[in-house]
Amino acid sequence: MKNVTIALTGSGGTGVVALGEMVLQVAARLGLYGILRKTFGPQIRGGESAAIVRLGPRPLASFGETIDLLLVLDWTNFQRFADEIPLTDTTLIIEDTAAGTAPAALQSATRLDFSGLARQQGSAHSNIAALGYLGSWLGCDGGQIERALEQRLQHHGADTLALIRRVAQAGSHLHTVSPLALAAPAAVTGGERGKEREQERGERWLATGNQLAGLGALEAGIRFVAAYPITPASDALEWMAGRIEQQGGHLVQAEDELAAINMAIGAGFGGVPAMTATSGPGLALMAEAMGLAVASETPLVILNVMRGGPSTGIPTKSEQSDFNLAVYGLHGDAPHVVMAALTIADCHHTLGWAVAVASERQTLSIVLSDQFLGQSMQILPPLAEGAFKAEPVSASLPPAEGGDYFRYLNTDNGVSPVALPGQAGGMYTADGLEHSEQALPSAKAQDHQTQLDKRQRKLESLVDSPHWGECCRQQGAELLILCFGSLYPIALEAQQILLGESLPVNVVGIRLLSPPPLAQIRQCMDEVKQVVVIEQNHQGQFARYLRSFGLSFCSYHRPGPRLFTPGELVRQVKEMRHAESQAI
Amino acid sequence: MKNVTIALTGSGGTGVVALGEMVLQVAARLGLYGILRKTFGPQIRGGESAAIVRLGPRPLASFGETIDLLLVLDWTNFQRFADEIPLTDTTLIIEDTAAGTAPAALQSATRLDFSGLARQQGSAHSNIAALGYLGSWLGCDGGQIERALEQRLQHHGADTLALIRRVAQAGSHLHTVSPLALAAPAAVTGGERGKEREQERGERWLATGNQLAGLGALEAGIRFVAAYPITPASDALEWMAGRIEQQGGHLVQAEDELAAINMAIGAGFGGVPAMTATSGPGLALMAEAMGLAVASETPLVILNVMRGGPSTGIPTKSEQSDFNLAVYGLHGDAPHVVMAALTIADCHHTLGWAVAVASERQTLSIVLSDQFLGQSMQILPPLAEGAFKAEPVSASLPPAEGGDYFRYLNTDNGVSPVALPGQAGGMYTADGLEHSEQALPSAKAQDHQTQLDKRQRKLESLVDSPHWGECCRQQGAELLILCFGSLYPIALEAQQILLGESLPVNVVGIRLLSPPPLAQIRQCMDEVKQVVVIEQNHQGQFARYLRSFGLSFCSYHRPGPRLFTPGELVRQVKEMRHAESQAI
Amino acid sequence: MLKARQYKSGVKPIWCPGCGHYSVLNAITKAFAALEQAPENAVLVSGIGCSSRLPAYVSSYGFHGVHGRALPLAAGLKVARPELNVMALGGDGDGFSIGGNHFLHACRRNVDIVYVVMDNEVYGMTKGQASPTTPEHWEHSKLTPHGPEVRPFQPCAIALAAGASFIARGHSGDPNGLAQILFEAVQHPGFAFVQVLSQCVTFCPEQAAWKERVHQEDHCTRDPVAAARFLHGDDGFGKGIFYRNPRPVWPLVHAAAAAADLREGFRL
Amino acid sequence: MLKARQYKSGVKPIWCPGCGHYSVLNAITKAFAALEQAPENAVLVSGIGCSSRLPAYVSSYGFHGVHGRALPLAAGLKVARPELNVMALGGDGDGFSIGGNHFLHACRRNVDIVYVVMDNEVYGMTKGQASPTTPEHWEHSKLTPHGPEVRPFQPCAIALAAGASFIARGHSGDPNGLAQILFEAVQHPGFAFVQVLSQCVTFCPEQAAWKERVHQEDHCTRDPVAAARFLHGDDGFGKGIFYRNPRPVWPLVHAAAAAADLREGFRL
Ligand SMILES: Cc1ncc(C[n+]2csc(CCOP(=O)(O)OP(=O)(O)O)c2C)c(N)n1
Ligand SMILES: Cc1ncc(C[n+]2csc(CCOP(=O)(O)OP(=O)(O)O)c2C)c(N)n1
Ligand code: SF4
Ligand code: SF4
Ligand SMILES: [Mg+2]
Ligand SMILES: [Mg+2]
Repeated sequence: MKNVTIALTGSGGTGVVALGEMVLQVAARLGLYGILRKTFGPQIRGGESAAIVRLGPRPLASFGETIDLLLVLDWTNFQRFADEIPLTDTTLIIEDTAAGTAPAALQSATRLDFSGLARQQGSAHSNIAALGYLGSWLGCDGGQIERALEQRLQHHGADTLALIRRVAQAGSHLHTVSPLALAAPAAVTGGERGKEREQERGERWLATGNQLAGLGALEAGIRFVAAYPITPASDALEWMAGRIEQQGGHLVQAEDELAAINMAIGAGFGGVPAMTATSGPGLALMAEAMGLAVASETPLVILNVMRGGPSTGIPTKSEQSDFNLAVYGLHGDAPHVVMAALTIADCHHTLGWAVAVASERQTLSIVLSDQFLGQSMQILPPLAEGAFKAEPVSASLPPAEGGDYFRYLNTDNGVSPVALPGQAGGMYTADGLEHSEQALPSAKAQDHQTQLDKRQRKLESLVDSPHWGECCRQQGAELLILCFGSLYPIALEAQQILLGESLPVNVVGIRLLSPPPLAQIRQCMDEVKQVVVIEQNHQGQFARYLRSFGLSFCSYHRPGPRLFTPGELVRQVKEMRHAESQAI
Repeated sequence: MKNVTIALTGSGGTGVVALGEMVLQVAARLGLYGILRKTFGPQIRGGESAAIVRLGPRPLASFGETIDLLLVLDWTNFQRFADEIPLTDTTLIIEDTAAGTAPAALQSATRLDFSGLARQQGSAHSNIAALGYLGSWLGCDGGQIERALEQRLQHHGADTLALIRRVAQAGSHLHTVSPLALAAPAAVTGGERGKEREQERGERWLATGNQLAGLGALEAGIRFVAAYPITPASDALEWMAGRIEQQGGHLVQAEDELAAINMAIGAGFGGVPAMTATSGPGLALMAEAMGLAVASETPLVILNVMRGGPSTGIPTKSEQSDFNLAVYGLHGDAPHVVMAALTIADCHHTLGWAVAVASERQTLSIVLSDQFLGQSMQILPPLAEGAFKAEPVSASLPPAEGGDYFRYLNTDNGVSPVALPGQAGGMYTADGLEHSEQALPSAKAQDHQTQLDKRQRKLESLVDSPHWGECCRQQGAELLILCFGSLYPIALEAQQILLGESLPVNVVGIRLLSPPPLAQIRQCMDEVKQVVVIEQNHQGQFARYLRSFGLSFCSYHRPGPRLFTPGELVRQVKEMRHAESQAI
Repeated sequence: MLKARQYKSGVKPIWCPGCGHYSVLNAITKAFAALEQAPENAVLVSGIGCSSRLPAYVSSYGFHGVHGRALPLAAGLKVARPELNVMALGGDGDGFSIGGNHFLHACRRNVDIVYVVMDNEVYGMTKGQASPTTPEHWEHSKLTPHGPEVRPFQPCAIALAAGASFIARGHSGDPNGLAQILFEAVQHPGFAFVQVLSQCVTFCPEQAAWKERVHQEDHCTRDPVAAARFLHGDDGFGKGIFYRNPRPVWPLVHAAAAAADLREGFRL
Repeated sequence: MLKARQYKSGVKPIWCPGCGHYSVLNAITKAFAALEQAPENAVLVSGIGCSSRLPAYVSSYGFHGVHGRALPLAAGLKVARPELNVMALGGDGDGFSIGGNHFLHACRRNVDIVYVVMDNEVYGMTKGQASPTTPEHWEHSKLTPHGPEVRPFQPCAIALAAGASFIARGHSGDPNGLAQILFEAVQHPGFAFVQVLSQCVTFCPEQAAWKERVHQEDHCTRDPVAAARFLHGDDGFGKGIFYRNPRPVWPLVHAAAAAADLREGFRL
């Protein structure tokens, strides 16, 4: 087995989430890749929680079908995770001696005394004992676990650290006496161990999609953020807050989403690349002002990290159901750009592109991410510095003083010359009222038509960008899986499984949702016999959108909160092929 | 000529809008039908204004192509109306002696001394003199004009009335000496004149679409309205305000649209049929709470009177560009009902239906109207009392006390039993968080799926309603004009013109936009060889929507502020047929 | 007659052990018992936040709406169904940040509802960001690493300036005192605002020190100038009813105009 | 040095003849002349309403945004571009009804902008509905046939309670006095709120009588309690600068942390 998926569960006090993160840190030091997802019960604190960690020799951007190892520090309310921790007959189950009573069906668990080992050292941290145990199983020497602990606990005192270290050692030792009946991920079991390897392995990053979105935005030049906290977008903002300041920018916690987006529009009007971040309910509140950005042609980026809807919905779980709102949710004819980040790493790339596009085309770019991409933590190779930069403002200066400056000039490419406050000779009043080329309010049919045409036209050439999407083709593929956002890495993994079963398929992830890169999509569709569009929502919003352009295909969609799994897609593809062969 | 279109223009002080309304009132007394549109320059008061009146022997729900008679009391800023007052070589132009200088191209106007006649009576009301003149031309005797004036000016003193009457008489007299070189509408010129006719003619109403929407809502049982003023929805609210109180209900002027919609949701939760009314920018602000109505399954009606967009756009002009927002603008999967009123009179019918549907299906019904329907004033035969009533609440009582009450029970038809505050045994907490059938918050996949399915399912059978739309077929038609909202009467007039040219076409106006009555639409499409979908917006939003269900057709769309005209549609149809025959 | 505990719905709160909101729940059920409130005639309306989860825990009708909009939803319900006892409630973020406009206008409008804000000076639900009432230099949120650096929102002073006719403050450490305030608030005709210092043990453990600072204030007045003087000097820890000045409740009742024929105006 | 009239853009206002907003326009251009304001460094930001049309009439940059959101747009601009002179302006509906929440939070936040509200106690643009400042029994709107019957919003008292650091009132009948107030407001560091009684001749002709009631008030204080006492007793027609109490302007400047490597934290 090359990859291993471990579920760690406990109550709020047992520190399973910290355990999961430390397992990831240790694994990264061993040259492994991995991904971590956290999940919590409804209680705010002290309730049940779980961390699901998947480890393997190659970058992992999705979770597998099932759980190989379940390690339980506390069984209370374990059933709440039934949807998210799909156990099978082959799942190994380990429980701490202090875990309480397992549900009837899971009584076969192996009992290990993590809490006892900790207690012997005078500590309550059974999770650290478990870390030692799992670290040993992965192939760490004691020093590697120690260095991981040191990095994580650098702000703690020497005494605490020493204690923690002893508990971890006890856990490590437990593995030598009760080894784990599960093969560790391939890179380690198959390769050399020890210190040398740690140095050779090359640099690794540990990051969430939300953090990388923040990085992409800052690197592309965002210097103003205004936002209102909302799960699961807040941690992108929290990552940016201190850092944007160091870049000479500002982050404002606004009184609500209406203020947030209008503040960002104000900054954008001032020539400072600006954004906000939110999730469904907040995006809905921003709908009116989005139209203002479009009509006044003010650059603006919105990162929308999707969660379960409608209404307050399921705030902590992933779904792709804000597609409609992002694409269509403005009043009037209000063309704008909608993109979707395809992977955790791609949050960096897509945000950068969105910033550049918003500024060069003086428009609104909405980037869709979701709770899965945003909050999952991944080990990944270092990302190259973002290639995108917000257009330097001087590039579109109006004519020199004295010349007639038409802020909303009807140009060939649809982009009008913009002056910035402070610039003599460029004074104008930006307006959400319809206006003439001179930026004066106008209700004339001709002015309306001109500006509507222009605002539409300036986006059109965007579809020619090489960034429109990612294609991963297989020789001989007769079927295409088409998707956007976080389903892309899952589809790629399904592709690998299908390839193993001699069923090559192509996978295309669309990054540019609107305007739609139809030529490219059509081309990809023409290469195969069957196309399935997959998405994580109830109505098949993306499929409906594609159909509105005359495309036809099969649609597979279902809502959250369960994540899509590669196995689910594999089954889906096989059923489709079966249905087709029966039809023939 | 059967119908006559008159444009009356002047500056704010000259009272051309009042003149237009009085012409309509006088015409109605003569048994004529007619329609009136007002239009203003950007100035709030004292600026230029125009009234366009169309009169004829049969009900008129749209405006013609051109202007037969232009009567100018003041030429200042006349050019602002160039888009809306399309003059032709045959347009008769009359100017008042005090009208100032006509634009160069219009110097041929006949000059009549309305202002002089008024001045002779010691009055500044040249518009009343013009009323007398036009009244005579229409065939009124002096008494008819007098009674119209009395009805209108009932709150004025006897002296004023006497003065006004003398001015009108002078105007009438002017017609005997300088008769109008234009045939008056057929009903009058072709028939008997005089008092007897006035009594025989049967009852007539004078109303705007906004008023009739208010009537439809109140008759169907709306007893709570909360709203924030916005053009062009305010006058619907203003009409309702005093009247709802007389029915024992309330209208609250809220601090903003966010408050308005949430107040209405509160009242709806309390079992009192509730609505709000707004236009694009306000609808955008309501997007978040719309999702709450959907998720909490609270009945709610929103009347959205569309104006030019995006953003503040062109607030006083008509457009159909909020289609996308109304249909798609909610976050999460949030199925709801969207309807469109088809004519001024149909505002009554559609609002009534929307109220009934919202209450019986516990959902959000959005009704799209537009500035044209909402603010144009029409002479029409009295409307039958609305057939719709909000479902009496007792129809869906939960089980008697003691039984288990599941507020969000998964029923076959998708409608769950609802209890109302005050009712023992039905207590529950309505929720926008996803919930179980018992109304407890839940993040479980199964609960989410159940509730999403249920909320979708409960709307499905709506498509079988006979109210889905209106079809007007012609023997031998090979082409179908498909539309929604205010383009329907215009298409009907185009149909008449085409019939006169032996080009029969069918016209279908869709009242139920979402869920879409696809079977009926398909059937209508199958009856013909060619289909054109028409709509007044830039992106072809409605066409795109229909295409997303796999329908194919030609699309003709353009934005406002110019209204669609029957002639424009006739040309469009002919071009299409031509293109097709060339293609063959 | 029901006992206080019979007003609990039995649904287990999601709150952290020790959260101040438990006391508010207890105070509400106590006040309902004292009022002999028929459970089915009470409606608790809330927004989103830890505090806003409260309605499901009370045996009454409830509406858990969207963030910041409890007040208009409650007002709409009360105007439509005046015979119900409608109480809006939520957190400081819900009420004073995103919901600030409705707070202002509810104070002016004087619909007969009670509004309870469980003020813990933080966004509990979204994991500890600063709220409008957070102290200027509270540096525990990554979103505002230097602290919000904004003057804290003064709920009672603003309620007064906006025209609230009943203004009080309670403390989660004193559920009986709070129950007494709520008892009075429900009986006050018009809009009654009750700020409750309700600590967030998870994100603001320092609020444990509140119990030392809280003190009874017996300043109740019906003179707005006197109330303003007091509230502008107030340290924020006084509890009690500060202001009580009944005025006509909205909507005012008007001599019923004869139920007119709706269609009359259209006839020519 | 430009003359006042050189700050006019030449675009013809859409306002009714006699509208109070003309005077506000004149006062702004006069204040700009007195301030020797470089036109290209001034930005006027507004919402929607008759009053909000003003930016296009001034020779400066402008942003005519959406209804009720002038303040956040202006604040975002000022934080991003602190060297600009940013003035937000609009009507009483724009600022106190739909925009009320931003008003509260702008007062607290104390970004260095001026906010001018042209208060005509009515929604002019939408043809005469009641606004938050409309007298309780003003019965001229069909939307509120008995009058709003709601206690009028007290802009200055609320600004004070919310924490504004500069509060003044002017009158459209006295453009020179208003220009002087604006001159001071622009120079005040932090959020400066100026309410202007600016009559709507079309929907509230009765406001012509204001000129008899308006009187000068020389009450300027930096003591919030004194200001509260005055404002809670105020008849609404005093003009002058009432309160001026500078405090740190937001955002506060912090010792620049070394521009960190953004990527550092990701490395293991
Ligand atoms: C429109 C919208 N924006 C943001 C959020 C995220 N959110 C949920 S609760 C909350 C703040 C809760 O704070 P508070 O009202 O003080 O309640 P507490 O949890 O402290 O009791 C926020 C910002 C949301 N649900 N909806
Ligand atoms: C979201 C939204 N709601 C409502 C409106 C309609 N509207 C335009 S201006 C206005 C009120 C204007 O009143 P005020 O701000 O007092 O300005 P005035 O015209 O009196 O100067 C309203 C309600 C709108 N444009 N946008
Ligand atoms: S996070 Fe704070 S407010 Fe929320 S439940 Fe826990 S203690 Fe209470
Ligand atoms: S309506 Fe009133 S506020 Fe608007 S321009 Fe006319 S006088 Fe001024
Ligand atoms: Mg709080
Ligand atoms: Mg006003």
